[in-house]
Amino acid sequence: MDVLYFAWVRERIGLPKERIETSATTVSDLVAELRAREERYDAAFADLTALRVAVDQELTDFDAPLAGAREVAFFPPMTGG
Amino acid sequence: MDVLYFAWVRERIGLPKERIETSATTVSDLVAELRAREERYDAAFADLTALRVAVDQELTDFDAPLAGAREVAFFPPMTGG
Amino acid sequence: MPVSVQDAPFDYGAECERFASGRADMGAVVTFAGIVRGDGDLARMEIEHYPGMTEKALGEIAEKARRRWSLGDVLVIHRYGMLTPGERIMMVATAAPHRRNAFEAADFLMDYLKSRAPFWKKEHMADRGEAWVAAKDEDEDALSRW
Amino acid sequence: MPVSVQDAPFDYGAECERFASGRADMGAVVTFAGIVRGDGDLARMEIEHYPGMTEKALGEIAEKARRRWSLGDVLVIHRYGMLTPGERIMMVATAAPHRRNAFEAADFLMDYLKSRAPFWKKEHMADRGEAWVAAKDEDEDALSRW
Repeated sequence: MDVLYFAWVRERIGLPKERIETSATTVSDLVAELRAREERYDAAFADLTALRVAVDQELTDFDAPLAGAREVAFFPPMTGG
Repeated sequence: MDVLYFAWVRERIGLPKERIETSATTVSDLVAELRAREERYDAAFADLTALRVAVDQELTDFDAPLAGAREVAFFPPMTGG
Repeated sequence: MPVSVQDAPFDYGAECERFASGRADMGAVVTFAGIVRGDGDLARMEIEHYPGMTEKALGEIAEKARRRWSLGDVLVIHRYGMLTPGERIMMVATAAPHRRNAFEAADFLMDYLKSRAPFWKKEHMADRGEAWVAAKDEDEDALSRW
Repeated sequence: MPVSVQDAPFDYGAECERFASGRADMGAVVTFAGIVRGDGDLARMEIEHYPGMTEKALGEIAEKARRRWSLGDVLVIHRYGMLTPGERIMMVATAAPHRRNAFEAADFLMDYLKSRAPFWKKEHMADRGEAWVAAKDEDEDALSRW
């Protein structure tokens, strides 16, 4: 599965995209897995209320299932316009 | 005093502007004076709810005073934009 | 000059460009263009106005908007004379630091301009019939929003 | 194509002109332009986006507007990359038979685009400091209007 990071999440984790082999069944599971990896992940995901998530390019919630997902992206609230 | 007519009021009365010597003290008095003149005036002013009036280029009411007024205009509700 | 009443066409694209240029202090520009809709067999739309009062009324409406919202600039252009379907009758533009002000002020300008500026529209049909456009209650009612 | 996400500048005046042209069936065109405001010592505004999702999200927002209002056309252009104060970040345009629809749809597009399209702004200051722009509660709250 491709995991993408944008804006300060990308900066804090230190890369825009990585390929992850995971058996996580929900976004939350994936987040827990990532936080356990390294301190920079733990820091980036410390406050989930400051983050948004998209699964296969659709905004969703942290309890969304990951079955069949090809791409998960984490980023701060959007500031377009 | 100059009296101006616009849109269908102008067409019904048959002229865009005329100079009138009057001792009318309010717009209503002036309207009564005009209606008494000729049938075309009487027809144009038959329904005052379909008319608007401006005194010296400011929208006002039919009971507005005419003291010192240089210009009175009668027209239908406006349809700009 | 924030208000222009003219019989000549105006260059809408160029006016938009000019209005939005050099505005590092304004984050939002809203424009509105009114276009002659070719409903039914409309051949031409004639616009009559009250020279003198029109400029005054539009200036007062623009001033009202400036007092009510935080605006960097306002523009109103309105044509009179004979127009054909697809031609632009008028435009307004507003510039503000933030979008809410720019949107509300443009909306307000249009509502006031519709019912408080001395313009009258007459439709000329292809069959040579003609009729003055009647004011709509909804346009008068729209003023109560402000 | 009603949606464009691009790093190149766009010609705002020309886009306005083109959007309002040949529309004898639409009486009202509303445009909004977003401009980089040179607040404080802002030197540049960097815009990051999520290629692929951005186009999809903007297309869905435009489609939502089309379903909700009677619109003849919708246009959304949004830049990404490095911009300087006074430059135009983005524009939306709506065309409708009547002005209320054109105004509301443009207002709606802006509210959704602000908080639901994957763009992020970073301010680069003249002193070389930089900071991600925080989302505003008022922008999120604005969505509840629709």
